[in-house]
Amino acid sequence: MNLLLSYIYYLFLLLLVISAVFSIASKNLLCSVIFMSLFNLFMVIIFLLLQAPDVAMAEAVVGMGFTTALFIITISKTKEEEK
Amino acid sequence: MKFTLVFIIVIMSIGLYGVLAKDNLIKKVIGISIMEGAVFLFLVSYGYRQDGAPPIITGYETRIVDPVPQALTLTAIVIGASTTALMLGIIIKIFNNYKTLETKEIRRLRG
Amino acid sequence: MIHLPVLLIIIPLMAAFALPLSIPVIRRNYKVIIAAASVIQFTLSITALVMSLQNPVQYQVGGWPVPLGITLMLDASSGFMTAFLSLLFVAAVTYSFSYIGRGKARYYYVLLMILWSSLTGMILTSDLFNLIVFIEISSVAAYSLVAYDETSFALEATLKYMILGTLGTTFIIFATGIIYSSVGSLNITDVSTQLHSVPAKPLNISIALYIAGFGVKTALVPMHTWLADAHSSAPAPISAILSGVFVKVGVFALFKLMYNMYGWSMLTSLGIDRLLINIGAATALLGGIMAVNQRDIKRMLAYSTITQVGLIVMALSLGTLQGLSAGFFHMFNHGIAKGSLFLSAGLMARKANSNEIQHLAGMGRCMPLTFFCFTVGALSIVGIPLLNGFLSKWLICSSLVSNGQITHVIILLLTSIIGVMYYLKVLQSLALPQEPEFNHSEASYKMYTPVVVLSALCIIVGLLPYIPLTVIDRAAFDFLNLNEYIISPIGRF
Amino acid sequence: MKYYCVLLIAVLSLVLFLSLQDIPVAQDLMPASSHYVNSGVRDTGATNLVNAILFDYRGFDTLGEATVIFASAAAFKMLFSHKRIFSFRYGLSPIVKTGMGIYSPFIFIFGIYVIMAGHISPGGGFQGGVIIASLSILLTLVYGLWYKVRRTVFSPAISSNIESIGGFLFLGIGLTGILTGNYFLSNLDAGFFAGTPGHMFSAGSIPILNIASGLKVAAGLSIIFYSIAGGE
Amino acid sequence: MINPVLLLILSATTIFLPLLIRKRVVFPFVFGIVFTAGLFVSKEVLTLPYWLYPYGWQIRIDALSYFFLVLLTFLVFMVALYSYSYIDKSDNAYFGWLGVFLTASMGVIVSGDFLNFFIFWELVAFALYSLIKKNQPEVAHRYFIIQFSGASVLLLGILLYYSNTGHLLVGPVPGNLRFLFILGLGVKGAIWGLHFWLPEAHTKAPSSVSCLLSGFVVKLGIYGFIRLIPDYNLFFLVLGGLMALYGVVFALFQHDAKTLLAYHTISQLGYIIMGLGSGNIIGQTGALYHLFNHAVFKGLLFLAVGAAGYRLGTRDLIKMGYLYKSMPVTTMTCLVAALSIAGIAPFNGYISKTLIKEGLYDINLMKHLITIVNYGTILSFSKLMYYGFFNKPEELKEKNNALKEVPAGMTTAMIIMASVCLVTGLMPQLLLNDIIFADISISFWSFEKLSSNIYTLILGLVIFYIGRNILRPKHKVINDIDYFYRSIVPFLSRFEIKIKSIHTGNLSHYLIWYVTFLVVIILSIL
Repeated sequence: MNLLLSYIYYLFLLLLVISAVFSIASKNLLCSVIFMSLFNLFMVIIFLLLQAPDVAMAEAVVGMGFTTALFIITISKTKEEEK
Repeated sequence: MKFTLVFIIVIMSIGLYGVLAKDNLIKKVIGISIMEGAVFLFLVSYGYRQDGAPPIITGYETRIVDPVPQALTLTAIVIGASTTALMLGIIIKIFNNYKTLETKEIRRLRG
Repeated sequence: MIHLPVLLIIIPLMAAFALPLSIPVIRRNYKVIIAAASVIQFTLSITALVMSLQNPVQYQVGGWPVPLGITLMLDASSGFMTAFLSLLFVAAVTYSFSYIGRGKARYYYVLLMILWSSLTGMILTSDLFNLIVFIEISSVAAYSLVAYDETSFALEATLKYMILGTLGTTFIIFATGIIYSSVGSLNITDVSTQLHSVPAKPLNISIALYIAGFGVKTALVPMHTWLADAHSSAPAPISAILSGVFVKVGVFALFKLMYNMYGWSMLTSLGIDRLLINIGAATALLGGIMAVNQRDIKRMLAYSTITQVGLIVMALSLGTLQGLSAGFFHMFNHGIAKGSLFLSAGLMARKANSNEIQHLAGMGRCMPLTFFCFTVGALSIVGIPLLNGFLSKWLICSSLVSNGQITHVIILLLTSIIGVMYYLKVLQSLALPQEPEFNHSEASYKMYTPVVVLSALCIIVGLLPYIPLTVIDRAAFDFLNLNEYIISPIGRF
Repeated sequence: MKYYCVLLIAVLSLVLFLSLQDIPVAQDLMPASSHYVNSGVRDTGATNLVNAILFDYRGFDTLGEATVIFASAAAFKMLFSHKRIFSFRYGLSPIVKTGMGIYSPFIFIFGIYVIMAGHISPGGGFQGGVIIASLSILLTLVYGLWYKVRRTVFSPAISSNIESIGGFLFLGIGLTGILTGNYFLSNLDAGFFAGTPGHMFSAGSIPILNIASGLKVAAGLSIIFYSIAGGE
Repeated sequence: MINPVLLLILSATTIFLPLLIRKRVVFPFVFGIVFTAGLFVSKEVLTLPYWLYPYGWQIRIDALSYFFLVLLTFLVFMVALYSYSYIDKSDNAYFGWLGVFLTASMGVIVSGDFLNFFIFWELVAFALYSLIKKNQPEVAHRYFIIQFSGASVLLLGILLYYSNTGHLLVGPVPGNLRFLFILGLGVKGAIWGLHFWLPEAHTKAPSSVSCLLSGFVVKLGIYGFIRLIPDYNLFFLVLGGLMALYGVVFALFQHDAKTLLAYHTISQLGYIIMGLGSGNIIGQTGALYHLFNHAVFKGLLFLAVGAAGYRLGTRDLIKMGYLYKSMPVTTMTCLVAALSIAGIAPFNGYISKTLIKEGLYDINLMKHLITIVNYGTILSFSKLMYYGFFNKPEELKEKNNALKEVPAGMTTAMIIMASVCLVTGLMPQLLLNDIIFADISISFWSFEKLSSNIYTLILGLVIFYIGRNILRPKHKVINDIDYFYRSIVPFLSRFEIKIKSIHTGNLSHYLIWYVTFLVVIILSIL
């Protein structure tokens, strides 16, 4: 990939790390789940940059759609706040 | 490309920290899925080849990235999704029994 | 019959897929399907054992040559493991027919069949990622079967097992990624041919990750914590399967990688064999110590399983043919003995509806046959002579001594002394004079037939060890020389 | 305790970094992958190599993967058998329902397309299956759980039937290979219609396996979602 | 001549008798048949290849095995006869376990390879465990654990022997392994320091089982010594002297009859081991002879005390007395046994002790020690007879006079054994020539020997009469060496509780252990 794309790549890797940190650190579980789906979004973009469209598609539908929905329902059935 | 390993390991250690240090079960599950994401990133990024095309043959490519890690990652993603789903289901049932999600309070089995 | 390896995997899958169909015929008599599938699978696995003793069968799924496709390898070792697996599974299925209540039974059997096929796959496959897939299937099935009772204990045990296991599987996937990205192939034999030409450090990391990942499945020492919880709170046939074969299949897969992918010489140069044998000794000792003074009988049995797994790991990590055959023999003996123990303990606990040993006191008087089977299993595990456990312990000891591991022999003897302590205590409390509130009778013949068969096997193998020993020696030989059998026509394309 | 964890993870990551940086960043493909790339289309007839690997070279993994979803769906059916519906029973406002009614066919069609075109373009059984499953999630969220309880395509009983049918389709394709004298999951050797690579009807059994795994994934994931959302 | 395999099969049939036959009268006769078969067994070496198939079983019957075989079958026959009345009618399984004991001990004696030797060695302990378990589960549990530990040490020795020599044939072991073998055999043979299980087991077990224990099982250890460690003389001398003195001293101050007998078992074992250690043929023949005698008279003593306890309900010397009128047979047989264990002239103890003394002729220290021990023996047995049978405390008068003699089976067994004491004492050549196969010519009946014997007896009785109030049985706990072993237990239990307490059940802790393990492995590899 050329220089610009590689800059974008590193930028998204940085965003990936940041979203991971937030999804672990935030006290509110719902927030952390949202950050996790953000994490998956950046992962999708990185997969696209790495020329892996299939994986990107699967990650998009599974990570951002299905898993997030399950997490949200689980949290709605249990407590939102983390002690 | 060569700094990717740093990011991968950083992400993995973040997830591992979530698994180890957080007492909340959902946090643990999130940490596990973040670790899995790091592993997927490892697989795909080491399957990447410098200026290669996606592994969909149109006849005009010069270089093509390695398709095998992508297949493995695809499989692993779906497997991880179903495992995560099962974990969440068990967590819901645990919450109905124990009325808590803190591991330090879920310890009727010990010794 | 060259399709035997794949048939062994997909026949239970067919039964599992057939059960959820909402066709009235299937809905009404699903037990018939399960029984038919079990019988077919059992006969097929015996056939596989006989075939693999003559010459190993290599099956390329899809007909693709070695590095491209997935290889299923049916040599004597995997044939032996498959037959052993099927034996215990048939016993467990027969037992479950009357043990498991009607309500959720269909999905219980679905998961049991999936567990069966995935364990067979773990044994047969010689492809790294396929191994991971089968590990995941078996883990998912095992998690949900442990949680079958939906009591709070069962759920807690499932949760702990699940999170530990998922972490372990993540490590295994990571290790496989390392292997692939540095070698570029997934077939065990193909990898082992190219390992010498790749940098060493990532390989060491992958070894450590594999040990840590499989350590969860096989309950090596710091990861043994899930096992007691899971085995003590699962339904009895599931406990029998989990500690009879599940753990041992994990050991089998781990050592398959160690011997056939990395090669034992590399491991000795890295000191992995010392590490593994010490881990095994620690596992055996810790399991023994934890098993003393347990109130829950199934928990005690689970800790004794940890002990025996430690012994098996000690024997297998010697790297000699003798040690391998001793380890396989102990796998087999402990499998049948512990199966009969768990099943008979389940019968007694079902009658007294409690797992506490003090509530089970006096059950031996009112269920003499079950008590006899329990006694045979217990004595065989502590290694009383003329039962099968004694022979395998003797073999393990002699192989350890011939390698000069005296301290490990002493640890083994120590664990068997501790085993005598707690097993005899349980036997005495079971044989106490009958208390008035116990007027139970024996369970139905459907339930105690498998128990009787397993404990009869204990006695028979103890008195006539010739046939299993010949099979197991051949299995150990094949296990050491697996790579010679796999033809790898990389030059074909 | 937390500090100990941090220390542990720091040591682990340091060691991992120091040893994993020895992995060579390869410039050209490994022999097996280069074989996939060079003659994958000729072997399988699928232009999407990932799909070719998933459903032909390593189709057995895919069977196992579908089995994982099947297993966890069965686990959910076993553990969440007694239902007590207490969350979002009635769904959202009429506006959303109407909008959803407009959107849902397109999502469905898109999922079908992703499944069907898996062998020539990005996508395949899993992605499409998850898309359809997420459609069922959306319908549940919007119309409420009573929508699924009624006998629609997404109702649990029909979903489990669909799942089993998908499984049997997969196994059937595999056994066809055996019956035609080849191996399990043989594709073109077993005489499936090869077609010309890049066309819709090509690549032998790969589209059928896509459909099978799509069915399995869609049904299984919607069962899982329904059990978690509705079950207790 | 009877094939040893036939003998083994015959003795193995006794295991299944209680399953086949209800009538109890049959059992003693079957054991008697085994005894007669054992008398006529043919001395040969043969191998059963199909036993545990790849391993096989070498059966070797030489003079030593034959001697122990006769002893075993005779003793078991007597015990079966005694138990016919002694064991309560509901418990026929007892005879099955007796058969297991018979077969296992026979296997130990006849097997010529270490694998089967060890197998039956453990089975003996298990059979005794099952024999004791009925009444005293705790004692049986402790006994079996101790025996199992000893057998494990023995197993370790056997494995090292195998790796050293490359074969498993039973024979003298190389010197560097002697320590392990002495430990392993000594736990069964109750050598000093490992004898701590013996008083409790002998005391608490049913009297017939104590007869077996003291009469034969401890002898198995001696058998192992003779077979495996033939020449270790100085050690044996010191050990034997120590045991002889120790046993007598502890026996003198017991108030429970069976505990007294148990400590005397240790003392007489000391005699036997001394004889072994004497290193010449006379002493070793005396050791074997004394082994046989000790089996007979100590068994008889246990049976007699058990008979007294059977009627009286207690074996406490404080509560005994007045029995000589009400139970004459028991008293007389017990007197015979006491006289022979004290080594008084016409009885068999005299013969064997004379032989051992002859064997130790050149070591004065040992001779003096034997004399001292002999006085101690006389004292303690006059204490037993006096306070147990002839004493006349007023408070027990009417109670103990009302007792009846014990039933026929028990009296028969006791009378037979008493007559054996007498016969083997009167004509020692019988035993010496036909069972032990030793040709030694000593005149047992010379005047000075007999006179010194009588002198010893009278002096001992006088000393007892003087010091009888010191020796009067009192309730007083005498700590043996097992006190130290018991003091270890709390440490172990605390350790185990500590180990249990770190399994907190908290998932985070488990995960942290897990990752710690991973890091440790990685660091150890790199």
